[in-house]
Amino acid sequence: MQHTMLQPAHPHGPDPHGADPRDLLPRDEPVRLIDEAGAVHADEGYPMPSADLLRRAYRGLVEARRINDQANALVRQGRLAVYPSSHGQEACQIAAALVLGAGDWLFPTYRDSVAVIARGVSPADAMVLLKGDWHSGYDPHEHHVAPQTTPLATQLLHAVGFAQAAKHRGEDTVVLAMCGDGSTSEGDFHEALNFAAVFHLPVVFFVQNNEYAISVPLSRQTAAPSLAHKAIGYGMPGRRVDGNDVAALLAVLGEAVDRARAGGGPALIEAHTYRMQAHTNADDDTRYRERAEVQAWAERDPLTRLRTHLTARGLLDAAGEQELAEGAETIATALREALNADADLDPEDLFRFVRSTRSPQLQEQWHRLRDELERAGTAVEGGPR
Amino acid sequence: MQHTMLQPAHPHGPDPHGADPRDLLPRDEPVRLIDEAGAVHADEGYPMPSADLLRRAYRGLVEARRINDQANALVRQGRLAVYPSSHGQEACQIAAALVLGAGDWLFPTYRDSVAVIARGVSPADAMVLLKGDWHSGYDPHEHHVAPQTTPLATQLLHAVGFAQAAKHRGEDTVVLAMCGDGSTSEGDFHEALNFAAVFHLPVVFFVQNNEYAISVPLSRQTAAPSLAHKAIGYGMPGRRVDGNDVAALLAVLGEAVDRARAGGGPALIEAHTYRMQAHTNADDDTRYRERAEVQAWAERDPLTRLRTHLTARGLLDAAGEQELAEGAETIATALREALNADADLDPEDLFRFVRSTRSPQLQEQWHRLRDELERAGTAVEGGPR
Amino acid sequence: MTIAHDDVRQDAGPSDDGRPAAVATMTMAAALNRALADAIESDPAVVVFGEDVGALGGVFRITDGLTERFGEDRCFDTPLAESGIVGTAVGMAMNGMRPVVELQFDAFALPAFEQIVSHVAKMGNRTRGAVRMPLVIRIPTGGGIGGVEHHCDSSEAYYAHTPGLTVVCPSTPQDAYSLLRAAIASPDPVIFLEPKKLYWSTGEVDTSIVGRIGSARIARAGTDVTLIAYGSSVATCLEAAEIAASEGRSVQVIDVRTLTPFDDATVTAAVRSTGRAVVVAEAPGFASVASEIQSRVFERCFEHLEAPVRKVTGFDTPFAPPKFEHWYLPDADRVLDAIDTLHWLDEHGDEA
Amino acid sequence: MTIAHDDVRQDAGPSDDGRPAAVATMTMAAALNRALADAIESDPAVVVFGEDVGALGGVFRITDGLTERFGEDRCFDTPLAESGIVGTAVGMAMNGMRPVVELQFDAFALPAFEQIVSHVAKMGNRTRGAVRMPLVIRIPTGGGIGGVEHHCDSSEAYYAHTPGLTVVCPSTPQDAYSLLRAAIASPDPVIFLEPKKLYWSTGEVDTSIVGRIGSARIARAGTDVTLIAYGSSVATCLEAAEIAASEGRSVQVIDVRTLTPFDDATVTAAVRSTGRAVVVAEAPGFASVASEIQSRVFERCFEHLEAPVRKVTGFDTPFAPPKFEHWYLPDADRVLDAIDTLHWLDEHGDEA
Ligand SMILES: Cc1ncc(C[n+]2csc(CCOP(=O)(O)OP(=O)(O)O)c2C)c(N)n1
Ligand SMILES: Cc1ncc(C[n+]2csc(CCOP(=O)(O)OP(=O)(O)O)c2C)c(N)n1
Ligand SMILES: [Mg+2]
Ligand SMILES: [Mg+2]
Repeated sequence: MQHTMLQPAHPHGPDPHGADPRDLLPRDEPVRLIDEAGAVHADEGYPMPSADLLRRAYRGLVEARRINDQANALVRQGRLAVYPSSHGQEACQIAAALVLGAGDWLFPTYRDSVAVIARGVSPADAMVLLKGDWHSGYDPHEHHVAPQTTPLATQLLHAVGFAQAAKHRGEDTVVLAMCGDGSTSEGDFHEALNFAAVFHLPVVFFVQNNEYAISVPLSRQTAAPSLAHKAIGYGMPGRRVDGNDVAALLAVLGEAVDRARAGGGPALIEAHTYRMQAHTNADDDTRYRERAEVQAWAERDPLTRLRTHLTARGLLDAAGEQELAEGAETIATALREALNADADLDPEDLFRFVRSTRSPQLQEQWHRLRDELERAGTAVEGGPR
Repeated sequence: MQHTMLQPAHPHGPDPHGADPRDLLPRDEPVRLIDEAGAVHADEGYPMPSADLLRRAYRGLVEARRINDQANALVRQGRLAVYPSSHGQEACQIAAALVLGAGDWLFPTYRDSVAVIARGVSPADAMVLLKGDWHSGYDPHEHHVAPQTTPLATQLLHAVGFAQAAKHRGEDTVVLAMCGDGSTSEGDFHEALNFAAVFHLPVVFFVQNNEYAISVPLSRQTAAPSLAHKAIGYGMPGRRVDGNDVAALLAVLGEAVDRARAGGGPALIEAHTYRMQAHTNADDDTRYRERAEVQAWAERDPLTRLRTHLTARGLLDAAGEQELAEGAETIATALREALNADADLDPEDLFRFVRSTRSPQLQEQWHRLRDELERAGTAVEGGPR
Repeated sequence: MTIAHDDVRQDAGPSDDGRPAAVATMTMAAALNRALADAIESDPAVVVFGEDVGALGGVFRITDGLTERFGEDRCFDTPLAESGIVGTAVGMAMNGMRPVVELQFDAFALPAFEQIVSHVAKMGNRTRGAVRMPLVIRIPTGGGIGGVEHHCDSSEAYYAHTPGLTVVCPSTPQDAYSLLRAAIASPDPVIFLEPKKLYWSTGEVDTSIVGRIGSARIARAGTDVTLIAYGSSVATCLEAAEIAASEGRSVQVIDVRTLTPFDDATVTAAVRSTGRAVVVAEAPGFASVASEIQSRVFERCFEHLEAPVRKVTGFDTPFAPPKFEHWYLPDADRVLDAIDTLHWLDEHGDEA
Repeated sequence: MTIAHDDVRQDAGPSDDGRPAAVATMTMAAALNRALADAIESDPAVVVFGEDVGALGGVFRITDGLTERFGEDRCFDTPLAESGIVGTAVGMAMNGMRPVVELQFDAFALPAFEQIVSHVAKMGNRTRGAVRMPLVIRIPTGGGIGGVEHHCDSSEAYYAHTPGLTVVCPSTPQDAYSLLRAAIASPDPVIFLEPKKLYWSTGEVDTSIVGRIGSARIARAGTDVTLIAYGSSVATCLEAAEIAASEGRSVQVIDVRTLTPFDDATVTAAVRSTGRAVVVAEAPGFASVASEIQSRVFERCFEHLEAPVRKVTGFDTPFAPPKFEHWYLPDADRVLDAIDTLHWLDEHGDEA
């Protein structure tokens, strides 16, 4: 009786049972395995990932950086309408892709093109949205990657529902759902974490805290000790990790994925990183942040750090570097070529996918457009414009 | 630099500064000052409210219970369309009203009619919504009480904005915003607490955790150790209190109000209580909860507990009881009489308040209705139906 | 009850009294409950969830007994968050399920509006058909039950205006059953609006009839004027038609049933045959589905119209408090008044 | 630029060149910025807030310099949560402020939809006028800028259908200035839709002119046919009118400016004078504001119409990807095609 009175009368999710709820709080310091100078920063809770995994991660980082640079160039050349670069956040992008198994799913945002590509989507397909040829350029089921989402935090709920369906069928899929620091302020963030916790689902919520939501600094998003402190309010563990240390990211995200797969429920991981470039090419970040701040973060570059570390450990040499650079260049060239070609666009596509069966109204509207184009002497197939 | 890396780069709200963020967590046990047998349960952090305040609270409880009973009877007699009773939660209702100063504001829900009345709104005016004569029956500015809100958690944001305006003008208004346990799952709950914390506003969020959201038990709302554990995720203190102990409620809510007024920012208070009756008269609670559970809570009745306590301390005798009962009966009689009278309803009211100036469209629609009523021979003034 | 020609009857074999075995008289609420149960039973991908749909059986008891019968796996309560309900339904639909969610009232569907407009409606188009959204959002709609604020709104215009959504609103137990089954079977997302006022109305239901989305129904034949309505307003129109008949006027009533895609063929043919039309709906009239129907009929039947098409709708005010509801809601008298304005000619061919 | 007769010019005294001192040529973006600054300056209750409106000056720079000039107290960034922005604005309006909030794009206003429909629109009515909602929600609207998904929608129908909201959509820098000032001064809540495509269009702005909500504007005189439009479609109509003129057809263009309350008087008189009308808008056509205007014109001008009222709108599809935009958006040719269908008679009185 006393018990019922003092605590909620009903058993809560399996997680905090018995255990001290304070274990759900993040540590005071983000987890880090390689320090800014490239040296090992040992951590009792998280073993250093294998040399092999680190080498794969490094390849990913090199390619990621090259893709970001290439996409920026394509914007300048007018081949992409817009590009939200993840320059500076590549460690997060690559770790997110590497910790997932083939059957797992990724739910990315507009900023996560590199993670999408690292999961197997071709760079050209990933850029269809940003080029303007369609709203999304890949089949989500092929690579287990949801469409990149723009309405902030909405994809977190899709990730939760996706995991719920998998659990319903007894599959061991883990879902990794990404969002930014600003997105944690949206109602959908709250509802997603809560649903995941109440239904004890295998979802890893991965917040890339890059200090800004467009121009708005983190201090305007939260007064909490950290974003990871939100986790306890849902009854899931919250963890903080150095977002420019790919080793730490692999360890912390990897543990959360393993735990989720083993039936341990969801987790919230906050990575401390920084968006080195403007929000998109349309943005002017000199309006809201000091160059000195950006410069300070340049010195913590995730590539440099891992390169130093691998080189020091003899896991990387100049020849290896050269080979990786060439591989990345091949990817960039393919992307450039793909985007320099104009897609063959068919105006009828506007009407094809709205419903699985075209309604009489849509058919009528298409016929009107078709007649219009025929009258104007435009080939109905469209072609580049 | 190291610092910028490991913690959010920007100063957070003034509250957690320096202090241990763990202080934002609630205690393991809810605060209680009077135990279920009516005996003092001393607490270092919270002094027992004065005898005078306890006596005022007891009067409030007696009146509250009588109003709940009367309203239920009026539903059975068809004079009220619906009544969401706060039977069992009267200690929360009365404490919420008593801790506020005259200049402070209350933002209540549909369940908080008793708190509204305790703030000075006449019972008949408070019941206008439930009677069906209009959507709200009092002028919010007269008693500093917002309209009772039905869309869950939405009023929490209004409370925050209200406080922000007061702070903007340098006024020392404190706002107390109420909601239920179920409402904590809504996105607006999250956004409200976050805005209040980021802008460091004088808002006390008061959750009456009565174990159910209609039929859905708390275990379906959260897997968190408690609802108050959500507070740290916003950087505000979370506190738990025995919701059937009006002394503890006065102490904990009172402290939060004082702290807010002194510039200490918002707080989240969770009261553990129980909804003794069905959600509303339209609900059938036998479908989702055991009678034994309800019975167990009947033994923790907030009135009985305070009565025992006051009697034991010699602060209440039979004569006093009698006087209070008579006072409550007077209120109930007035309510009954007010609701037995049919209001004079004017169909033109449908068009009067939609905009401050009636649009041509609304005027045209009113004229059509007026003509229709005239043709039908109905007095345009309407009258009871 | 008129059953539209194009609904497909699946042969269930005759019973003793000659009626198909699948026929029974029931309320619309029971028909909906039956449709949910039959869908759960026939397709393992169907899951029902929302607020209070489990033990309680829904605030209107539409999901009564489903959890008991099929288990928590197939019908369950969620946390109290509508965007969460719809947003997770989107994710489930992406992963092979057919979620059927209940949102308690029109006004309480609004927190989910972003998910509905930006994802439910657009996901199929966004992914060039690679990810369809076979989900149903059930919303008890409209007034006429004396409900307090936020419990009586009609929000079909918001959904009907949103490309990619199918919007259905039945007016009979048969259509409630058949169209809910069709909605659940549809590969596209359906907003399924259930007129609260009709929950306890009764009618025969043949569960072998599979509804067809996108087809209107001639609810009553008539030659002088066509009334076009859906949901609770169909009954209002039938009542008006009955009164008009007693005054010698032959009134045709069309039950639109599916708001989008709209059945222009049936409606246009009907109005062309009578030359006069009134559209009736409870929702506020401005930029409404009634306006859409009115403008479609005007445009498509212009040469056949003897008089302007009229509409009878709710006022452009928030829904009325319970005691004002009778002034607010369109009733048969108001429909008859509108019919009277349709430039009727007397026996001399002059306007009456 | 035509200035409607009923806008009120407050005398600001003539300047050297004889123009009122308050007149200058500027972009619509600058006019809006000026309106916000002037409102902040003239009324201490006015506060501007939203996402990125502070240091950045808004993603379209409409709030550029306001924080610098008036301080964080008067123009500030909020956490990233649209329901939070609108919900707190409701509370501020309850407590004596006049909040002017910016939501970045139509699609990102949707998370606030419940607050807008259930509170912003209804609070005044709910409280019998005791609590008014003098707040403005600014939303950059529409397409034509090659934006990706979620950045080009036109959602005016959702707001125009909601009783209690005023919906404004200017098409000139002058109206942008005058109507935004009027919206901020209004005791009622205003959804202020800013056509993104027109942000960089220029025109003369006389800041002494106070706009009047609820009045349409005759943007071009004409006698053969009336085009009715708002926002970015006004320019499309003016272009079509210009082409038509060169072909000998006199086209009148009405700029609706205020969607609700609607200026029936001006629109009805205009269409009666020409006998032919086309409504033009970017949003999908079904259950749209264009449908509403079409049905109103049909009903009010029935006896004067030489041909059915047509509408030219966006398709009933999600807004097109950037490379498809030119196929999606109504343009002058499409408007001219619609005009051509209006049963024109040749010199012998036969249909052309
Ligand atoms: C619901 C919604 N509101 C507003 C926007 C506009 N917007 C796009 S990105 C962005 C900032 C997001 O910040 P954050 O979540 O930190 O992600 P980041 O861009 O830093 O990766 C905003 C406000 C949006 N896309 N969706
Ligand atoms: C946004 C919204 N969704 C759903 C409802 C329907 N509804 C009314 S009360 C209620 C349960 C609320 O539970 P809780 O917050 O615990 O408050 P209590 O009724 O227990 O006081 C529900 C689901 C609503 N009013 N608003
Ligand atoms: Mg960010
Ligand atoms: Mg509750």
